[in-house]
Amino acid sequence: MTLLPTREHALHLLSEMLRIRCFEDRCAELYSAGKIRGFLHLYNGEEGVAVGVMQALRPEDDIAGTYREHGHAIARGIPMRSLMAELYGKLEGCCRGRGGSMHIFDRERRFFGGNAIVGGGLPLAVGLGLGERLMGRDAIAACFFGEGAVAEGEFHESMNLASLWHLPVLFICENNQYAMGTAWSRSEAETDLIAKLCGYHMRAESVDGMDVLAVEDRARELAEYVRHQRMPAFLEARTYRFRAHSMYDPQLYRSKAEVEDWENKGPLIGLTQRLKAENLMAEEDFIRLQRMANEEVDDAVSFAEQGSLERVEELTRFTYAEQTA
Amino acid sequence: MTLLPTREHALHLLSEMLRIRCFEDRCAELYSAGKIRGFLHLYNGEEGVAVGVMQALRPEDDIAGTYREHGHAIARGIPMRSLMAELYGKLEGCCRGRGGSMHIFDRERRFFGGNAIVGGGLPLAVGLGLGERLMGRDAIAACFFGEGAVAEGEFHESMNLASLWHLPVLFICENNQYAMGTAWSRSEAETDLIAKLCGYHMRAESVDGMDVLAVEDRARELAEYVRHQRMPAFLEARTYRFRAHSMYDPQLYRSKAEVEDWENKGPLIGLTQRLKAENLMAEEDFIRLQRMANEEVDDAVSFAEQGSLERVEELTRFTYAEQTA
Amino acid sequence: MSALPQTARAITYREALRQGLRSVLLNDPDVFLIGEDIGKYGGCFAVTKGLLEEFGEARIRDAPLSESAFVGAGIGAALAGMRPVVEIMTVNFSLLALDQILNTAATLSHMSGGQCPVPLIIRMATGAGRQVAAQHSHSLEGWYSHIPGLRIVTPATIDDAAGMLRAALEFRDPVIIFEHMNLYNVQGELSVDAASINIERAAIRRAGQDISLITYGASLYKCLTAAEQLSAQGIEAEVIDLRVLRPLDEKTFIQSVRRTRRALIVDEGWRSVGLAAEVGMRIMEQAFYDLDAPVERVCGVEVPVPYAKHMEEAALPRVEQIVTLAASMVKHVG
Amino acid sequence: MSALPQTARAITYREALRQGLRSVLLNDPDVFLIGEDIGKYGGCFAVTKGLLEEFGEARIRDAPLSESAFVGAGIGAALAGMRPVVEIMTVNFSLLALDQILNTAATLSHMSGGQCPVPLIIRMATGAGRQVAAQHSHSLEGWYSHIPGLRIVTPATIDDAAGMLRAALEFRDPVIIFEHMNLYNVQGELSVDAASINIERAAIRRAGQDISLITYGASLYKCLTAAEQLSAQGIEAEVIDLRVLRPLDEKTFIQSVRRTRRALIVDEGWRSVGLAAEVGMRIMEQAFYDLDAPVERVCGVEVPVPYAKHMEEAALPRVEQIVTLAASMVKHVG
Ligand SMILES: Cc1ncc(C[n+]2csc(CCOP(=O)(O)OP(=O)(O)O)c2C)c(N)n1
Ligand SMILES: Cc1ncc(C[n+]2csc(CCOP(=O)(O)OP(=O)(O)O)c2C)c(N)n1
Ligand SMILES: [Mg+2]
Ligand SMILES: [Mg+2]
Repeated sequence: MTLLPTREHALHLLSEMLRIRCFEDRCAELYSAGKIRGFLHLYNGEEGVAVGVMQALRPEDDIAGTYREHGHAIARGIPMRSLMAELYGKLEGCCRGRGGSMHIFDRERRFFGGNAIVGGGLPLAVGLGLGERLMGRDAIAACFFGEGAVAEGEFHESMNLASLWHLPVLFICENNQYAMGTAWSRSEAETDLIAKLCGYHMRAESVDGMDVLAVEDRARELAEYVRHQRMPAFLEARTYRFRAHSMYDPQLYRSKAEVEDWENKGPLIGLTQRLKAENLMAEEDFIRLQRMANEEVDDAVSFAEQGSLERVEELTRFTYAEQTA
Repeated sequence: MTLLPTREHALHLLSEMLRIRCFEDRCAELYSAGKIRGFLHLYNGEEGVAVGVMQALRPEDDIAGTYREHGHAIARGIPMRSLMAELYGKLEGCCRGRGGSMHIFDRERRFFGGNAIVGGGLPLAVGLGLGERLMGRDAIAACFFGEGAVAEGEFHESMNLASLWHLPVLFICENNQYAMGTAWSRSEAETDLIAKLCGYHMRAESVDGMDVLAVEDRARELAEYVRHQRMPAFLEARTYRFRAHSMYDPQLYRSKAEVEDWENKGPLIGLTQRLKAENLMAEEDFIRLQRMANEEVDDAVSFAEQGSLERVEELTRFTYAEQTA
Repeated sequence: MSALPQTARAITYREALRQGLRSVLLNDPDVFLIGEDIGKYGGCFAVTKGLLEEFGEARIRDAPLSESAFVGAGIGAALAGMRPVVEIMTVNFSLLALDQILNTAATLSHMSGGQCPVPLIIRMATGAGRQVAAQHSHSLEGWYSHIPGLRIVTPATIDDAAGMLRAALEFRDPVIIFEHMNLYNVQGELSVDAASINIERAAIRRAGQDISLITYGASLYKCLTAAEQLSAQGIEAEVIDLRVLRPLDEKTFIQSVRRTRRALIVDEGWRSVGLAAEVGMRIMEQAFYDLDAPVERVCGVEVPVPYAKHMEEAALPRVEQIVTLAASMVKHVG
Repeated sequence: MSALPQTARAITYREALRQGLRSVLLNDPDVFLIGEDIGKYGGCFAVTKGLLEEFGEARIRDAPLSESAFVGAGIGAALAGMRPVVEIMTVNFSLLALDQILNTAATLSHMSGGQCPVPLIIRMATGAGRQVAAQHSHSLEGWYSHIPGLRIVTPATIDDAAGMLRAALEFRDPVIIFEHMNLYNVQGELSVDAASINIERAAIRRAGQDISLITYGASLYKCLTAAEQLSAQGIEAEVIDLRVLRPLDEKTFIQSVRRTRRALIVDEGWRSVGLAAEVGMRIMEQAFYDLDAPVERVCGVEVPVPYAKHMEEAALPRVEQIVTLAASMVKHVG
């Protein structure tokens, strides 16, 4: 079992996960209320992955996420206000309402999406790594993707290219065991993901994605390796999504019992129990963190509610870049 | 070393390889003479692969080749006349002159191309295997492709699908070490191809592609496995192309010495020497086979020369199928 | 969507598609389905719901995320003698399979001198209107109809949803069926025997003599609504549902335009180099001297479709736009 | 190809492209190249020959066969601040990268609210005429120009071959440069300073008052030859080289048509839903009342391009076709 960090850092991790959980739960409510529309994919259960990995990244590093990227965005430090406003389709949203839930961008924080094409972020991350290398910076690119992407050709091409070209990319596969309704074992002939990676001559390992401390530990080590060796590395985080794939999913493909089992192994429960067991946290600390998270989400919601709408005259703006080179 | 088969079979193998060699050498001449046009990729040096593998296939099996497929086509039994006429762009060609060198089809012999997209034949072969399985036949699909295709996403997707769905497909990778001018080691992070295959839970092995007997031996075993287990298998044939990639290639990427080295290990030389050493063949046998091959090519050329041209009024014909279902 | 009659025996477009699938599965043992989440999950738009239970895993094949391989698998299986029906969740993801679709499926028949037609059906969802943003909202069916060797169909009505698949299976060519996402929940009566549905002719969905509104897919309903509003202004629009984008049935719309002498094309796809341009150009070529006014088009605005509702609406053809433009065309010239 | 002047100081189109590449590599340290066999092999059409030796492996990057990944790598590197120039051997193989091109490169700038423009250049060979058959002969540049967010350019002259790359780098958008295979060996004089080349305007390559021949790419030379032959018949054709297919510079051709009152569009791409339809439709929309005859088009026949020489020729626009049609249009009316 990974050693506990300082109390302060442990509470930081817990707080980050709570922020994501609160945000996601509120999104679900807002979706039912018709405030958020389109496809919405929530991150409940997987908070440990984004939060753990993000500890290993620096402000100059680049990030590519998926359409289930609220967690990555929040852990990266994108303000909830700008995120929630985006989900509301408001001008104050990080993409001025053009992107929505699946397309969160924040150039300043080097957050390059939000990608609704499964696997689509992988070649992009390879390119970010290539760019960093060629620019002579020591930044790395971190790429989050679901295990569903592994069957796609773009996965294979990207692994090979990153390794062949010695690019500083940290690949994080969020293996939550389902791609929509398709269980991992029903999409892969070889279900040992690390064994698969042996085809790419790349450092690769698995970690319990429900244990934020373990994720942080492995991510730190691999990120350092990537940063200093200028070679890619691969981290499989074994995790589970607690909610439906999207808001339209009747979940015919898995049992309630299975979901409950995993809920009991959740990343929040796990860390909370350990901290309490080691007397690093009292119930009121937890309540305080939760309250703060809730307040932050409340604030984001009222910010979004009060936001304005982009003028429709601006519809075609940004189809082409405004500045020339 | 693989045991020698009967004299008759050994001479058959030799003869098949000679037929291909003669055909290819003639094609090179005809290209210089302007009789054949477009892109032309010759199979010299790799004859052992097509001939060896073809011994393991039955008439009801399906075949998918590449743009370097004259060898596959000849070994499969497509008449040289119809092949040469195709290269001449004549109506009597197997595709009525529409396909040319890179697109040889012969439905009767279940030869499904000829594919000028690197990797493009792989998904198709998976489908042929799927079709055979669903039709309840015990035919298998054989898919030839160059090692250059391994980096393509379609390779990865096809391997996984064939294995996951238990499809009767025999994959034959003709690893001639170069994809145009790109050496294998410059295109793959992991250069052990069989190690790569461990990602797909598929039976896989390598064979010396310059040894037609070894190729036949391994192909027979794997084809039986595929046929009876209804599972795919993978054969890497290590080989070398003696000629330039196509007729436009100045071969800046490899040395003359390297080519000569390989020429000395050629499939024709190897088998000839063994047969002579074991007194199974005299020089006049070889000369006779070579003469027969030459005569067959002569005949094909004069057939092609005398062929007719499709009427241009037929240009759009076959864009859509002539018969309805 | 009000233009479509709502009756007691109404079924949804989704159900009609499912009935179409069921009936070909029942009638032809060579038909089988491949697609992501069409089985256990029940289909991402629930079109295939229940089919796995009825027809089993061999015929309702859940595929891993690998669009290129499973479209290719459909091509190969078709060559081997089966009648595969492949579902790609949305047209956006079909770009991952375009090599197989264009370089192989559309090409093999001709390139092989007629030896290897590819009797493959591909179904995919298309279109915008559900705020699913740029990577899930493209309307590329017009773009696909550039490709020789393909047949492109766009069922807009309940009857077409139910019957076009069977009609497509009558051909031995690759046929792509584009289902507009916004139609799945539309209700209507299944009015004819699916056996009479063809995929060769356009349909006149409303007769009129003042202007031809030429459209297809979900935009049909916008045109029908616009036609009602125009009628209130005394303008009778003929509404043509192209139904088949390739090969295009130009006869139906050319004849209509010869009568009405004015044409307005409504196409959700991006404007430039889209289907509307082709329809307009055919009219130019074949009915130029019959025209009383230049042909016009109302198309999708040339942007990646944005998420925000008001912006998405602004990016798509609107009824009011159609009405205004059509009215001005009729009034402008004599 | 006779229409292009052959002079003592003539260079080939291929050399002009190489000069263009060299000069941007020399001027901008952020420019680098990715592509299959662009280095050691010297480029499949020898355009990049010698660049590896001059600029080294870091800037001339041979890529494995994985079009999607290395186009994506270009996108990412562009986002990180570099100026990648990616070569795809031919447009046919670009279909394997279309997801990255359409769903990512063309979309990111708008979808991110302007935060993430993608300053990426992609070069690819296009077109037929070398008997390389269906899977190597597509002309899809017109088709690509349907996609908002992309800039599509088609250098036809030596000057454009040399200068368009630099001009493309002035934008922060994805720009695709289509080089017609049949032009690589064409010779001509490099007549202007490459600095004056833009990628925003069409060019009038020959003035005339009787009809506008509107074209681009290799078909330009067919049109110029046709114009000479027409001139012998007393018909003076204006020849317009579109140069940029997206965003289309309609002003130049609309003004021309207003003067000549007749337009014939020549486009090697397939006819239906192609670029020629768009040009025709724009004329319909903006110059209908100026036309003395319907706009016509000579396009690629809608088949996968066949191998046999006579069949390939029959599938492509021919000078004689252009001459006949243009002459009949001029004589017919007016
Ligand atoms: C190329 C592509 N194909 C299909 C889809 C539809 N789709 C959206 S999410 C998804 C499942 C992806 O699963 P996974 O990668 O495991 O991520 P998770 O949703 O589990 O986080 C599918 C099939 C898509 N977005 N892109
Ligand atoms: C998708 C694609 N990309 C690029 C090419 C151009 N090309 C033709 S052959 C070839 C090399 C292929 O090498 P390999 O697969 O090893 O086969 P070999 O030629 O050695 O038999 C390339 C890059 C192509 N035909 N298809
Ligand atoms: Mg998953
Ligand atoms: Mg090779």
